[in-house]
Amino acid sequence: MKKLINAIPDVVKEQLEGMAVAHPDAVKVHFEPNYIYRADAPVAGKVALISGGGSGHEPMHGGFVGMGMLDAACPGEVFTSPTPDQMYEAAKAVNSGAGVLFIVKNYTGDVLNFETAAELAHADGIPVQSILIDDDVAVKDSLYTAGRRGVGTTVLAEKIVGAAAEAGYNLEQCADLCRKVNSYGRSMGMALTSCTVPAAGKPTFELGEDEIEIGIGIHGEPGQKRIPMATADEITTMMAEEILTDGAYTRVVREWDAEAGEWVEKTLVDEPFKSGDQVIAFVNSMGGTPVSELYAVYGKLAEVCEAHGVTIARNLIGPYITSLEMQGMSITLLKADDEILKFWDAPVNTPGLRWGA
Amino acid sequence: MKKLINAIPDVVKEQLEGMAVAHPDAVKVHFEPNYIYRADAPVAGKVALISGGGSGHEPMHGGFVGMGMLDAACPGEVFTSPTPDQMYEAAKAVNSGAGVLFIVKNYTGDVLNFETAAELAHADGIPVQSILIDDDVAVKDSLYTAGRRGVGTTVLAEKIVGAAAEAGYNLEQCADLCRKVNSYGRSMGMALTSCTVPAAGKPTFELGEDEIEIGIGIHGEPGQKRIPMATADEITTMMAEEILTDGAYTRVVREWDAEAGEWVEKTLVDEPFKSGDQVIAFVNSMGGTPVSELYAVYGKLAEVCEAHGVTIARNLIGPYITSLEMQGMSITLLKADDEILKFWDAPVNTPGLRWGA
Amino acid sequence: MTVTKDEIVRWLEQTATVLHENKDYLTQLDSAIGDADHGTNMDRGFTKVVEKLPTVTDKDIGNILKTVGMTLISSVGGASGPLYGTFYMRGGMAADAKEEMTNEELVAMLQAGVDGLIQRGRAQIGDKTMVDVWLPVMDSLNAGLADSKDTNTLLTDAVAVAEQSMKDTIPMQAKKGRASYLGERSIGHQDPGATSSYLILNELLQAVAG
Amino acid sequence: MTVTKDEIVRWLEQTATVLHENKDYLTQLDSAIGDADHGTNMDRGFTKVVEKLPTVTDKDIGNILKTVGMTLISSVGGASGPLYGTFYMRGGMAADAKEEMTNEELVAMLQAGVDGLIQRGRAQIGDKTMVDVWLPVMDSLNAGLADSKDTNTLLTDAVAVAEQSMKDTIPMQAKKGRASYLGERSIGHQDPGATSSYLILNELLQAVAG
Ligand SMILES: Nc1ncnc2c1ncn2[C@@H]1O[C@H](COP(=O)(O)OP(=O)(O)O)[C@@H](O)[C@H]1O
Ligand SMILES: Nc1ncnc2c1ncn2[C@@H]1O[C@H](COP(=O)(O)OP(=O)(O)O)[C@@H](O)[C@H]1O
Ligand SMILES: [Mg+2]
Ligand SMILES: [Mg+2]
Ligand SMILES: [Mg+2]
Ligand SMILES: [Mg+2]
Repeated sequence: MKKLINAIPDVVKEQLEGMAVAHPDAVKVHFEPNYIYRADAPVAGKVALISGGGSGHEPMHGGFVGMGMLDAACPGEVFTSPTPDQMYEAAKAVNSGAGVLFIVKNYTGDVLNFETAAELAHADGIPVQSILIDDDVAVKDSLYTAGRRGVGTTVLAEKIVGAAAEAGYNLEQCADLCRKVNSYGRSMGMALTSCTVPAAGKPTFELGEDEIEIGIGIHGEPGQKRIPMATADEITTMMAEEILTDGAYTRVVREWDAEAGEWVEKTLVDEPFKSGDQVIAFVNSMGGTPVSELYAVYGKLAEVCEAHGVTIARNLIGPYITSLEMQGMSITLLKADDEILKFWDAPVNTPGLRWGA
Repeated sequence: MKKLINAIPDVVKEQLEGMAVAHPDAVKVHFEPNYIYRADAPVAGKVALISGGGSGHEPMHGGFVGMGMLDAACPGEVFTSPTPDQMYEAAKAVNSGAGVLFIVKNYTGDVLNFETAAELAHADGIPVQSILIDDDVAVKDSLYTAGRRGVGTTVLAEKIVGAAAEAGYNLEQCADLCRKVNSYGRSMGMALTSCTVPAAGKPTFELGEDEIEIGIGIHGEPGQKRIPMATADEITTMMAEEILTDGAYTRVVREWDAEAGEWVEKTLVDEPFKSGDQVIAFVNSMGGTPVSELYAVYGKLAEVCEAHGVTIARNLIGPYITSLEMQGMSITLLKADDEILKFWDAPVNTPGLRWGA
Repeated sequence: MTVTKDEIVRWLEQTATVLHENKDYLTQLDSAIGDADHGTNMDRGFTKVVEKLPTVTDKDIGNILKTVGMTLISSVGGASGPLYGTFYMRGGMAADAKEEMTNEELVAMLQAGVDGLIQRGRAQIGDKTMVDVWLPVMDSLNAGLADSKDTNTLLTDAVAVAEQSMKDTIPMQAKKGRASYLGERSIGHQDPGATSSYLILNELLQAVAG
Repeated sequence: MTVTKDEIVRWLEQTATVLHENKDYLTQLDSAIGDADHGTNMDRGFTKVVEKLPTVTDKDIGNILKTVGMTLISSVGGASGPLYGTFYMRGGMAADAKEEMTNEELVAMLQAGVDGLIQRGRAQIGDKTMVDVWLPVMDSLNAGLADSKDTNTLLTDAVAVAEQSMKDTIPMQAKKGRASYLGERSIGHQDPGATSSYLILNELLQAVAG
């Protein structure tokens, strides 16, 4: 394993220290428990957005802390979900009184730790809402699995809901918008190579010189299938078709009822894409694939969308939700209505995503 | 070789087509000869900036076309310099009458092709200036080599001079500022892994599991030395020290005399950094190294600069001048005076670099 | 027939030792159907527990167990952190202010912990999780109480059930947690969390029997 | 004793063939001390030249050579593109309006090309470049003119010099081009550009002698 790191136990800590020195005006970093938060937090009257998860997906989430996006991000060890005290302390630090929205990727570890954090924050009188992102179409059913994983849509949700919070949406409205964005977004990923978790020291899985893994998660989890190496056009078409033709997705999720102070089960249904839809298209690098290759993918993706009568209204192309140095990419399509486009276009100023400011 | 590409001869073409569909409002792409140019070019009254070089360094240069940076970029085949007709046609397309500045990385191929292009443009009555970027301190002398290679400072020069052109600097002033930025900037790179040129199909060089190459260029050229794997702190310190303690660098360059219509030789001297200097610090990924690792490097770089009495006024961290999917990084330090900082902070809106707009 | 505070403290200390000894084994089980960190996670958590214990041994059993729960919650992460954390926290609440516990109180403590764990994780029997150990174990314990067995027999029987239940997770297809993404490929592997649960219960027997 | 337009055209066509045959060889030489593309570059350029030739064979020699130069410039890229491009362009200017050339005119044509190539590349003798072939070759040609050799002898001697000069680049340390970054590691390898230059001159001899 060759990486630009020092002692393996300190990998996350040292990266956080680097972020703190690199962006002192934008973000502050708190250690033990670890969380990155807006230098100007709490922002008076604004709903605070908090996300987090295992490290190794940079710039997500820490790189998305700043004006127009997150108020705080809670990084766990590499690929291990953070602990509730991180989210709880972060919530206390960034809550302006308008409450805190947790944006949680659907992995059992993340879900359970954020749930505990929500209960702790609630016990402290902090208004909390928690929304799950579960957009990975590579996971087919929710009855016999922990449900679809949270992947690319997370980045778009943090941007869009972040802008809404900036614009004065209250906690309820932010939660509703986040739920909508999640239900409008679908993603799928693939890997050309594995990644290596520093603590493990060796690749998480082995892929032959002529094999690729389709439907991969962002932790080197196994994908849907392993197939022979194919062209960018073939891979892009396969993934785009799977996203565009994915049927309605129904599952039961737990959301926090801030009034009752308890978890309530909700049945959510994501409707399939249909001809005439406008979308935000997001072509993401898994970390080791250069942006040049993403453009070849994007070119084909645009063709496939057009063939389905789906118009790409906006796009995002680059490494935003990564899996360490893994080579590969993911495609996310998010159905975009006027509300979503308005907040997508709004200014954002974070170390990892910036425009209009 | 596993890459997200289709037919090898079409790699560059397909990536350019992807860029064209991805950013129609920002850039246009002309084929045969290939060049990417601002959708709103020529910009009335503004000096036009044109750069270019072999492909494989994305987002440089094509990703830097847009408001506040380049007016056109001329991509050659992967790692092969472009041909003069590309720069000549691009110059005709983006010249508003205020003239064209060529920003040329110092590689024999790039230099000779841009020189020919300058002569062709001049013959057409287009005012031309051409400035070389030669900032790679890994190349020690200029007497017995083709001189220092153009690397990281190129990105900073395109941003800073691009803002100056936007602000109304004339051709002379743009050339002078570009020359200053080049003489204020120094870089050094390293590789953890090789990259694979699509046409070659196999890694350009072999590095052992416990070896790294120090002083590498951006085409997989051999570096200064091959050493055993070291920690991020050790590597960063070694490179930062080499940059910060690099002595005065003297060489003879050829610049175009627009009046006389001929090449004139100039002796240029870059002064070393000294305590009290302010700098822009640029930590760049070679393409395959994730931004998380760059933050560990940046943290140490800040320490080393401070130890030398050098203050980091601004920074840029990410993959901006890459070598395909190579894992590794480069460090660039640019002495920054008020003029440079003013234009660094100015708005820029390109696919690859964006803020303030 | 009571379980003393000292025995509970010994239980927790020995649990830390055993989880440390089985660190690589648990991680290896997790690498087959998860993300190869269960052993590391549990060892990290219980190392912290052992650091904390001395500061609370003068307090009552409920207090001690709640401290263990909080410590696990804030140091383990992953799925098992909040699950085991809840287990000890809820158990602690049930054992509030106690310096020793009757068999009924011991079982009530465990029952409260298991209820909390299930409430948090929403796993059902057969999902191939630690719940597949705890539910049969609670049945055995409650049955044992009914025919008023002594503590030793009560736990000996429960541990036997735990070991069998742990092995029974091998043919199961995971429906919860990371392993569920493997679908049928999760069949044929013993669940790491079920295994750590067996180890934990077994240490309770050792501490009390010892 | 003149060189005809047909011979010049044959020279260019045969050059394309020979460079294509030596594509891998030249690239392999370039991979040792450069970036492994000289063969590809030259073959790409002369393939285009052969496409263009039919459109200008009715024109004079100067015109034909200038077309070759422009074609190479706009298709080869790299260092060799503008260098060989300039060589043929300048040579063409010197052969302006000619349908055939005397020995003096032939040498003047080549001299103009070499002067242009050196002006563009600024390489000196001993820098381990194509110039290390062309300078001795011009000396031989000019000497040959002095003792008024016939075209055949003139070129035969020049080719012999070219071959020797090509080999003489092996012990040199590169001071120009990519190879110069290798410093002493460039010693012991034959320069690819010097090699392609030898091949080009040799084809001139074949075309004229043939
Ligand atoms: N929903 C759940 N309910 C109960 N136990 C669960 C659940 N999900 C996972 N587990 C248990 O957690 C174990 C994995 O723990 P661990 O590896 O530490 O966390 P992670 O899966 O986040 O890496 C599994 O073996 C399983 O026994
Ligand atoms: N300054 C120069 N003057 C003359 N010839 C040069 C010069 N620089 C390089 N060359 C020649 O160019 C050859 C390399 O050409 P090529 O590989 O096609 O271009 P590149 O080096 O850009 O890849 C070298 O072998 C050398 O003979
Ligand atoms: Mg885990
Ligand atoms: Mg080349
Ligand atoms: Mg695990
Ligand atoms: Mg070459």
